[in-house]
Amino acid sequence: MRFSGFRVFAEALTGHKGWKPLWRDPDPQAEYDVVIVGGGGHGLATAFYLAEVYGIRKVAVLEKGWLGSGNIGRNTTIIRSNYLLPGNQPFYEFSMKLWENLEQSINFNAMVSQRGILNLYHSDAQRDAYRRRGNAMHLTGAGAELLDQAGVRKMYPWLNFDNARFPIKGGLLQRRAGTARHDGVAWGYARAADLRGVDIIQNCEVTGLQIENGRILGVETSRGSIRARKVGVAVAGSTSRVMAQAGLRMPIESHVLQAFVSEGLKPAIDGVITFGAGHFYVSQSDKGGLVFGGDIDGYNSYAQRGNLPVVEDVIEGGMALMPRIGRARLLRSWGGVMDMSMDGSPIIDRTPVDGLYLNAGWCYGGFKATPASGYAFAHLLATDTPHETATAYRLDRFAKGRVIDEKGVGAQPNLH
Amino acid sequence: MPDLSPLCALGARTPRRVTHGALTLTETPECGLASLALRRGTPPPALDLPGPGRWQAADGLTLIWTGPGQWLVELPGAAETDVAATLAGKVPGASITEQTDGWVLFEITSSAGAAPIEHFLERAANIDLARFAPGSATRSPIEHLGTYVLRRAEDRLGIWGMRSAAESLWHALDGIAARMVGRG
Amino acid sequence: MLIPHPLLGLRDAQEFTYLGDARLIDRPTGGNEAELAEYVYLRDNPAGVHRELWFHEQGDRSWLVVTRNTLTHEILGAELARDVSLARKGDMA
Amino acid sequence: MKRLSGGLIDRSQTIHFTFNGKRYQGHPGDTLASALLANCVQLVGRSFKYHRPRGIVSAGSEEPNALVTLREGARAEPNTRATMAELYDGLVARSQNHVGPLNFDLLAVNDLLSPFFAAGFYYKTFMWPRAFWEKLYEPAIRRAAGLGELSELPDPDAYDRGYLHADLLVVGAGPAGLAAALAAGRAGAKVLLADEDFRLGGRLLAESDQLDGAPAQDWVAAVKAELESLPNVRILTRTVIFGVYDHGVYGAVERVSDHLPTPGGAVRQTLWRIVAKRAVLAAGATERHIPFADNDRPGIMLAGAMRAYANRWATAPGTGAPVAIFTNNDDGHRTALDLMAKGIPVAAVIDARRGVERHGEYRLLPQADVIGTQGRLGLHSLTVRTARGSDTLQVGALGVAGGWNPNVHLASHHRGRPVWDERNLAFVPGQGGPGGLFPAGACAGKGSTAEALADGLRAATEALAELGLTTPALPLPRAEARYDNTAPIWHVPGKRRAWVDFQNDVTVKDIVLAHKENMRPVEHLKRWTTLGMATDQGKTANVTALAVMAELTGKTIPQTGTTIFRPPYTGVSLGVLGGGDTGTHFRPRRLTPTHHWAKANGATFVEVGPWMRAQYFVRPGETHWRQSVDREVLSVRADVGLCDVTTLGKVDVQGADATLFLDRLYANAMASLKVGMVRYGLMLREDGTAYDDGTCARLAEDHYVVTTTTANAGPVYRNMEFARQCLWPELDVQLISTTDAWAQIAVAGPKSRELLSRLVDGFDLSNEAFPFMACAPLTICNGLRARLFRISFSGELAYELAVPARYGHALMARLMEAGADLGATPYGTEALGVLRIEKGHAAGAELNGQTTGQMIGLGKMVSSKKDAIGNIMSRREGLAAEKRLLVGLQPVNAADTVVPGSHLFTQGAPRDLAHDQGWITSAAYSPHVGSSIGLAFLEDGANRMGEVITAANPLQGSEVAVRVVPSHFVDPEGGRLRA
Repeated sequence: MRFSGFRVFAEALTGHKGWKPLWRDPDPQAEYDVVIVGGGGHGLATAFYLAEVYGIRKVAVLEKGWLGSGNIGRNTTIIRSNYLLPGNQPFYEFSMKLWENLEQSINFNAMVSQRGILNLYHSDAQRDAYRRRGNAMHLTGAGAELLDQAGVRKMYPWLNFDNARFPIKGGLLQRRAGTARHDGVAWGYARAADLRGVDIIQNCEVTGLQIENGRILGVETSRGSIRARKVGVAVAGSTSRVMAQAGLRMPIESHVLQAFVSEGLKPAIDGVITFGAGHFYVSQSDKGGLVFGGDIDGYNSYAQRGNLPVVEDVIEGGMALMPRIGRARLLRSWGGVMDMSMDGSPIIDRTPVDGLYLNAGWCYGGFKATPASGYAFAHLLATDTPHETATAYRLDRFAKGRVIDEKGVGAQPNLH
Repeated sequence: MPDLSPLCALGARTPRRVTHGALTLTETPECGLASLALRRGTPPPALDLPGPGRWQAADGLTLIWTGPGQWLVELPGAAETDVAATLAGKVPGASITEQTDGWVLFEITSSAGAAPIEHFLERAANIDLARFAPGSATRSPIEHLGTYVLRRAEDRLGIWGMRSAAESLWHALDGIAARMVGRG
Repeated sequence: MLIPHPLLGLRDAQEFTYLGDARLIDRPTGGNEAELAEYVYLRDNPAGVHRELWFHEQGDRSWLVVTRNTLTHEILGAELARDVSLARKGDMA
Repeated sequence: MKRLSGGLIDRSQTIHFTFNGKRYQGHPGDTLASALLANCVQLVGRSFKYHRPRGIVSAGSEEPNALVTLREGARAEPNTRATMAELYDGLVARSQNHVGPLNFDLLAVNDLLSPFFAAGFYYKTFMWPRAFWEKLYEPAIRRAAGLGELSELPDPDAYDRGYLHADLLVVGAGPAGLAAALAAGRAGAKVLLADEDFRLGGRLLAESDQLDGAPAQDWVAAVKAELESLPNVRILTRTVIFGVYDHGVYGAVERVSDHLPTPGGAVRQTLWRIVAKRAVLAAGATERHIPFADNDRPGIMLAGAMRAYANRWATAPGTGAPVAIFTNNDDGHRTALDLMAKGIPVAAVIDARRGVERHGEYRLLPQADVIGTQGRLGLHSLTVRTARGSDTLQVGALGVAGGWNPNVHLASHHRGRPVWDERNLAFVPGQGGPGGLFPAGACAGKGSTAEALADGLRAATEALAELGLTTPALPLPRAEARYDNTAPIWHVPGKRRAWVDFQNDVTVKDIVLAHKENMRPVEHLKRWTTLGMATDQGKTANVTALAVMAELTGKTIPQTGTTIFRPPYTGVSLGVLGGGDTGTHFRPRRLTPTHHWAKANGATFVEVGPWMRAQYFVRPGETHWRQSVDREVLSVRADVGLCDVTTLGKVDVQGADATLFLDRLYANAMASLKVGMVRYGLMLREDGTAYDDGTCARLAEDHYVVTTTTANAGPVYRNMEFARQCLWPELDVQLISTTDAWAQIAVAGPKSRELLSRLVDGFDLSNEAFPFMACAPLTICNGLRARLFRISFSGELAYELAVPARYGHALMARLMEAGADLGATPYGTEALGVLRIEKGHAAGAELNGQTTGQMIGLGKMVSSKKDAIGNIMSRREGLAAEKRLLVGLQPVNAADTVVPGSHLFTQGAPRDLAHDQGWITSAAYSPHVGSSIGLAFLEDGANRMGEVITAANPLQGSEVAVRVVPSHFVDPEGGRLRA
């Protein structure tokens, strides 16, 4: 069934009787060409591109809970390609281009909205660093503008310019950045993959990897064993646990990141704003909630909940930047498990086990990468060669000294 | 005597003092301070050294436990003397570092007994008052600033903070005391 | 979160700076690049009991080895890292 | 005003308020909701999507409909529940989410279009043409979305926060909570009793039944009096416990002055972080409604709320017409009885159950359903279906009693899974919730007063027993022990819309559609329909929706699952969570010892991390900052300049093994440093990347002072402690920071020696006695102890002089005075930056954590003879292959400006990533060179001296031709600093 305005109109007139399930709930088959472990954004996108671009349709996506139940269902919905380093910038720009055509390619409105992201700077040194970054963005066509204080004031006159500990001096603006409806992305990819024959199997936990003589044969799951020629792991915060089943240690720590949303308010903030003198970023959803976040809690955790000091720290940043929000209320907070890598950049690579492929290390930036991550992982699974925009995301870059460290803080995941 | 005049940490020639209700905050520049760390293999000093979470006065000195084998030593009224040399005379063979100018001391006194002090503290720092009787000393952040808090008496606190952040620490402490009055 | 400091009792985790896996104590002395790369970059990252380093930066400046369950955040114990390190060196000697 | 007898309002005082500009009266003790009802105001707001007229549904913090904007201007507080707003004289409230007047909302047209707005419709459309989403569809959706409006002005009120410690925290002051607090108080435990209401009593305030044969309020008053008399008990009213965090930390917000017109000298709210050894959760229960056709009209409310308004606030909904009750349990009958006792006519009790009996003298319609309602802006009649057919009842209000949901939220915060209780048809706290938390009373499924009292006592006893405390026997008052006999009747099937989530306009039909589209897992249901995502967080909707979904799937309710409970329990203002200082005191500021001197001498200040530093000093006649900076730079090069460099980190290192320790920390050799000398040191991270540079001064055999960059002072000190305690605890080393202890002033320039000679007390400053890189303790100005270091950041003959911080101000003044004839000039961070760029010294922009020692030209410093931190890893192939090098750049056309952040290209090469050859890290106008100059990391920089390349800044549309030159623009041989 194709979604369209006409279809919605027709169904409205006939009592919504004609709608079909968005996806099937198939039982697992005995064997697949590719098994994707993890039914989150990256896993579902991988399955879609495998089927759509690489013509591989005998694919299963195994999800231990409900599809989209991981970080894709719990993030601040920001999409952007404002990266600095050559290992990252082309990849995220590729992702941005895929975002721009997402709705048409999956026939699902994930509400990709390019309302812009503004990274504020508060010192000359920060401005210079943003200039370096903005220029890097121009080199890949990502586009950026450097605003001075007057430029920022014009966009957001109510920011705290006049009574600030760290006065706003200007900002780096990427107009093509913005937000997307996170659940919609998961559902859109799931539906599109399902329509192309991919089996999305929910409530199916992978309990073991079948490996013989260094080669993957399949997976053990809570719903029986499944043979597979290739297995792609895209399980974000659970990466270390799943890869331990293959006896591999990862350059990854799992950390908790909290996200927050306020009660619904009439439109107050158009685009995405990030504070440069504290960790706080905010946008306003189409429904009216202020969606915001900040630092990770900073300790290893799989508990999917954070603690109060970070809540306070994030909102302190918010209040310092936009003291008008003081009388709005926090409605809900979440904690997600982030696969923080040792350099803050992702891994899309083969592993020492033949036929076992890894997509991980997204830290807290995985959402914006969803389309390109799926595309590049599908490319790797289909062709055994890295996608041209993801050649730097190698697993051996740590041992070899070719890290992609945007923040320059070294092998300390909680600082990335 | 050097022919230069010192400034108090809050930037004036004379120390600052303010009263809000029962509480009085006083900048106390005349107290000397040094850090003391024991060296491996040197015999323990003749001083009676307080343990974790405690301070203790003896022989004109106030010793504050700051870490394993480490103390801060107050020498009241001795800010203009060679504090490190004085202490070295009493604790030979230890690592001693002059700290008088590294820190600023604010004394907080109550004219109405323990209650205002306790209400003040519960707004300033995560300190369990049930475990913070006179004789207690702890390092604790106050409004993002590292401080040493001493319960000198039921109705009296000493708070040491970084000298360079004296103004910010004063602002924080003064604000807490002022808001307590506003709340009645 | 409250950290049971072996000398000071329960302390607010806000007073601490987190480093990570307590294996960082075991720096391979005079190791080769491969050993050091493993030391610097690879982690067990268990979902469960984890031994980890916390620095009481806003407190007594002790480094602690805290044993904590990463699924529940329950803390099973804390020791001075200095003692842990000395004990290991004693074992190895 | 419509007031009944009795109630807990103070009729001796009348206070005034306005709603939508109209003036009304109320009494102290009222909430805005009770006062509106008393003034016969039924229509209070509009729903989110369909803009349906809405009234007051509840009497507590679960209210989904009656949201108003309270107060005005900067204090405007959107989405405030009228049921939680305590009435004060002069209160001003406005309704929300309508275009035009509240009773004629133009957007009510959405309601007519509702067939097009079914669950998830927007995922299926608005996709063509592509550009129209941002331009047309989304702006329209955004304009229509949201509820209340945020003021554009900064929140003017103050907030504060603090910490409380307790043996036992009791959450909720209803019967269970009061019994628990009293028992624990008598046991001598340190008790905190918190309730979000402004009055203790909880549900007892809303009920008419008696305790020990006397009004329940008498018992509440006696308990309150005793608790207040106990020094170990603290009562926090107007305080909501919004979250349970790890290890017994609870987040609480006390609404200190929200019941006052303005806070005056006090704070608006206080954030308490409560550290409790144990807690009793006595949070009560929330009544649920029963969806039926058009069940959302003003005048339809929860039956328990109706009872609360009658008993506590002496008022009732509607304008005097009879009231009906629709129920699936006995509790609904109780509301009818209480209303009748207050003289309110009850038209009927419509009971959906079979075989029920009357509890009093009212008309009972057994096995009957409400199947329709009428009255656009306020209910005026109901359609009821009974076994004998349908009937119409003329009523002014309807109370709906669908059973009670225990408030399991806090008990479910740590992914505790509530379990289904078949007896009560409700979820009660299950396993896996926060440790140390004991649910009791209605929130644990013990809803009758007798049960709640006993359960509160039990919970406190068990909690305190874990702390080794014995609870004395507590005689509990006699109380009613009822059982509601709730029947599993979850909604009334029908063709018309029946609301499940009032605020978000989610109806039973939407759940049916979600089921049809395979959005069946509860989280999918929620996200597809927006069910439970309103400001009430699903308190009034989620369980009902689950039951409907369970019915559709044929599963049981527990099989269908629950969503996960997360903080906050109820909406908490951002002001209090991020409160404290949001302005210039948002974070502490560190001031240098010469701050006040600089301020008095024309300095402009700049934030450098936590520090405020003098940026430059404006002299009379200077109109542009460059004039000041150029003058300062030239003064240093020609005469002598003075700069406060106190902000550099200083760590005192002592101990028998200090030398060995430092040799392992620094990449370069330190063991050979002689006493009285300073060495430049490079620290690497363990991964081999350049970390920090600074100096290491050896004051004695076993005593060093290490300096770090300003930015890395904290991290380097921390890493030194890590090395000392974790890596090499066997070494005898002691560390202590002395950053603040010393005011350190750079005295730089050819005349610096001359100037210093006028201050030192008989100290030989000659090149022979005190050469480049020497250090010494000394006295100055007649006996002031000081330290002198002959080090240079500017490339000139230079010293850094340190004195106790309190003398920094006086020293600066003295240096200026003594050096007046030498041209002594204070300089700030801008000139400091120019001087170091001219000299090619790496600073923050170069040492950004991404560069190797090799890149900044210090590769040779990394010793291959020892195993210092990072040395081995710095030799990995990726780092060794690094060919970018720090070079100098000069514009070919001297009038051009070198712009930091520009990227470098071979002339004529395409401006793309593949041809990117580096970037400019720092740049400045050099008065010494006479043009703009820069430092840059350039690919193969070592072999490109003299080449002209392009510095491209496409971000700002500029390009400059620059020549590659060595990074030392001044005195490359270093003759000046050794002079």
